[in-house]
Amino acid sequence: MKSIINYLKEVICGVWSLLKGMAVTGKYFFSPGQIVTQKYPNNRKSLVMMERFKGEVIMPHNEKNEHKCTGCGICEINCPNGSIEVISKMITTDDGKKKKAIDKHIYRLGMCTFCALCVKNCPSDALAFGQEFEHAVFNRALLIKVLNKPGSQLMKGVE
Amino acid sequence: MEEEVKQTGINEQEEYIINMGPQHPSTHGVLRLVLSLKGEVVKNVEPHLGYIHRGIEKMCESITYQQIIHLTDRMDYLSAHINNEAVCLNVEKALEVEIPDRIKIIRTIMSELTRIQSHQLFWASFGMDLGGLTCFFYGLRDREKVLDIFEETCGSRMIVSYNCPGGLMYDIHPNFQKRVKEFLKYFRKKLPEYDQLLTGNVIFRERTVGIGKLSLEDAISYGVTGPSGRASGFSCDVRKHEPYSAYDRVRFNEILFTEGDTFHRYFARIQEMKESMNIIDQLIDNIPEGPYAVKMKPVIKLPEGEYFQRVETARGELGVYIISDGNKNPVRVKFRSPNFVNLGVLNHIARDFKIADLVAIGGSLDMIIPDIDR
Amino acid sequence: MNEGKVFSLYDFTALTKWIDTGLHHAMSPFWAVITELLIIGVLILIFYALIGLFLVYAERKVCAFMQNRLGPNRVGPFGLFQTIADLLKLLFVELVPIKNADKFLFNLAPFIVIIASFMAIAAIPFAKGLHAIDLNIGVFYVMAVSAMGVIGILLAGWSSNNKYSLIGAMRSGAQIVSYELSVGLALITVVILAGSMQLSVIVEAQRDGWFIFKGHIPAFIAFILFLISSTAETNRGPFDLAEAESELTAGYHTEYSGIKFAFFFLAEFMNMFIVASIAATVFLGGWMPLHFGAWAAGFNHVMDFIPPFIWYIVKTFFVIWLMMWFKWTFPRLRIDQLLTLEWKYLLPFNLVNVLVMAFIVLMGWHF
Amino acid sequence: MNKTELVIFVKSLSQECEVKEGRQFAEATVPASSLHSLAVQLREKEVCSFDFLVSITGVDYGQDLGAVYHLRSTKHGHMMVLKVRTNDRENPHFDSVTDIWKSADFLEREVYDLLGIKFTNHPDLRRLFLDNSWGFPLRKDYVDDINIVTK
Repeated sequence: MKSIINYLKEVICGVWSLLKGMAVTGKYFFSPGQIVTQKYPNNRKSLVMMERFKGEVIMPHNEKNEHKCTGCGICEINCPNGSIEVISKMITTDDGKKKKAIDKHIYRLGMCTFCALCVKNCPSDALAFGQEFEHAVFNRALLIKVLNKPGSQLMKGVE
Repeated sequence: MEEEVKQTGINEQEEYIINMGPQHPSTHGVLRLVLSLKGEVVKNVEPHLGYIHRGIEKMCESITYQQIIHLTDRMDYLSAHINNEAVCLNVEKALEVEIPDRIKIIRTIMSELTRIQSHQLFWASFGMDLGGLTCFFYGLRDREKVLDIFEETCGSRMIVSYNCPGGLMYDIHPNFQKRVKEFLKYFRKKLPEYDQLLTGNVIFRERTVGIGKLSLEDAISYGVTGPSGRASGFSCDVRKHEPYSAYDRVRFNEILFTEGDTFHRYFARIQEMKESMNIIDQLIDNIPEGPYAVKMKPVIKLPEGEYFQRVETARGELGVYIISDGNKNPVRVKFRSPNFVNLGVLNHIARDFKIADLVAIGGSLDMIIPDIDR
Repeated sequence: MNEGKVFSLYDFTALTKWIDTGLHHAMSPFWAVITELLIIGVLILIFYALIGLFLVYAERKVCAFMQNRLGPNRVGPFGLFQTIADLLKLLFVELVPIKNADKFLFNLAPFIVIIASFMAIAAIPFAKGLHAIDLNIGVFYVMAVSAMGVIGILLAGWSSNNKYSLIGAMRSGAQIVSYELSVGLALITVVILAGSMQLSVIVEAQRDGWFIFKGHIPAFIAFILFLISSTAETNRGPFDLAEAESELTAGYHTEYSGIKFAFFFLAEFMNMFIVASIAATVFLGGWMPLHFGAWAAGFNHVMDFIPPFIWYIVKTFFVIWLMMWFKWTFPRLRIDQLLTLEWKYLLPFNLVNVLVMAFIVLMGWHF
Repeated sequence: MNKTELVIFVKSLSQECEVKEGRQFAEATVPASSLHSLAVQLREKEVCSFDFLVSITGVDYGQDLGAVYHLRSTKHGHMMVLKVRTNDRENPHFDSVTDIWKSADFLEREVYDLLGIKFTNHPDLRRLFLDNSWGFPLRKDYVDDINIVTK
């Protein structure tokens, strides 16, 4: 007799535990307000990334097309996987002195691991992280970017 | 070089051999298990690794200590922050740098958040392994809240790279404390649902209780650490035994069970989430003011010698062993990754159970394949 | 005979009679029967496709809502055309040829599965006078025919020359053989109450109250048991061991692609529909409106205005929703636990239940 | 036991090994021939009972190849390091400790795979990650012109 009672108890406890689980899913079924899906490409306009989001490395330019990069190459040394290459040239400044300046700051997005060492170690804060995250392209060569804009100059007062 | 390929029992005639993986839904990545079956019963499991081997240890030999950090993210990507911390602690210990309290406490909070999100994903994928797909979405839904906190402070969601030798990359975001408190409040409400949906469920219990038992002796001998080891009663919590960062100033329990079966490996993780929330509770209001990083030399050279540091990741004990010859690059870096060692026990505990149990056992070991292969 | 030419939504007998006599007037009896068969075949085919498409959509929406998601929402309003897009994809996708597969059996298997579910539909009464054939052993027929699908599953698993498939098929065989018992016994409980196996008679007997209310607790228990065992019989979660995607990748249909896979997929959903309509017919009164006793005459009258076909569909979809609810809540069982559940729990409960029901009917205690 | 006590204790176990106090742990360097016997004693002796093999690290010291064993006692909570070296680069081999610590199975296979150090009496010594045609990548003299890029 005791075994039968135990058997029935087992069944009832089992069914009860199943019902508890069903209560959870049932509750969510009837509360569509809790849906968390984001309709991604449609909400592009309202989508705000976090301010520190590491989307890609960029070189901010001001409105006069000036950047802060002196071409020192510290970012290149710090990059663990060689995604940055700084090509510098010698220029003559207005007062006749020869000076090293940046020719091309090449950034290979396809190799970047977003470790933030370049941005953190830049002595003149020339690099920053951009919020852009839709990087998909059909040609891998398009992922090699030149960060300094054509014709851009070193910002005054940055050494 | 001549190879000694030994013939194992796997190729005997009467056995039914199945390749589980490298592309299989329940191996969580590119793990390949060669099973020999007798009917549904698993007679032998032989893991074949290397599908995602990237040679991180070799790469570490040619880069600087700051640069190693971002590689450790890619080992166990679910405890990325804790992996970072292991290398940083080791380097700081070698250089004998005193770390301010603020950094220690922030690191501890971030580590525990990492642990929570890792266990959330474990819960999600374990439910999915057992066939309850809904768990997967609930787990990911709640994990998203932690990832948002990470994104706000570290800039990335999973592979955070937030530590650097001497401190942190940036200061915490002004919203950090508020967000963490919101999350704790939110998750305390959601955790009972996990229990209702899975822990108490009679089907789940039938599937897990008594399956894949690992005794204490075997757990120690096989070196199974983390929640999987603690479910067998192996007191292996590095946070308790060798407190690092701020673990010596918080009160928390080491979750220990003696059963050592699949259910208790699962349950240990559920309990650990609660403990982690308690730890964060104790620290979140007590972050002292101060710098977020100690000024370090731009080129770090460790003094000649050998350094070993253990930390407790979400899956077990991660050991970082650095041999330095005084240069800016290490001579040898070894990561004693918890998953790699835990995988060794799979054949021992999954033998003589059914395929469905193997999936459950494998799921309960919470394997992350990039951590096994490195 | 033409007096009853009132095509009402409430009684299809007149319509079907009218078509029948019209055809017999126009042609010889042989061709009349052939034409009727064709009409029925085409109608069922269309119905089958529509219901299949809708069920796939419904499953995805229901599970999405249970999982805090939106589900399909891109193709058409609320993603309504998603399944049509899926169907088109399945039609055009390449059929992957399998080396060393038993070609004939491999191609035959999906047809067996789908034909089995086709045949079962024939006996289901959708509304008064709206069924293909009213067999006097309707319950028996549906059970027998729907169990035939397992042959297709076994063939599929065997012939695809894949170890996962074979394990899946063998599991499915063991599963259906044992769960057929529970399904049968649960239905017999009601057959005792109704005193007939003819589905139309069973429905008619529920005019003044559905069996689930009329039959006291035994009928309710039988309903639950039927739900559980029929979910198992249709290979749906938590009993989807035959395809167990986390263990056997996709079980018996691992190697199938394109339209052949679509057949399995469709058959699974149609089996669910058939089982749900049997449950609705036998336990929930089929197309009968919700009636209480004579004390609620006004209410009963209002309920009569809702067409029987709507009643039938609503009840069926309610049962389907219950089955989806199971599937998206519970983890999967293991094969030995599945058999334990059947032999140790469902079968004893069923036997006792049949006994109690027989006793109740004998004593005349039912309403 | 603390570091100093361990050093004295290990010295008493084996005369051949060279024990010193490292920065963190007691470090014992043993000749390859007495590795297994010392390991058994470290595991079995009640006062030290090193029952948990934390890791085995294969190291290429340039000239020598070696293996470093990190041991821990779950009972006493102390750790020590066991080191073994060989200058045979062609056919380096040590005794396997799989019969003492089961976790050594995978750890030794990893060392064999990446450094080519063989472990005699290992039950199943095969390559773990790489296939048989690879060299041993963690050796300092390993060359790979395609996959290793130097600036």
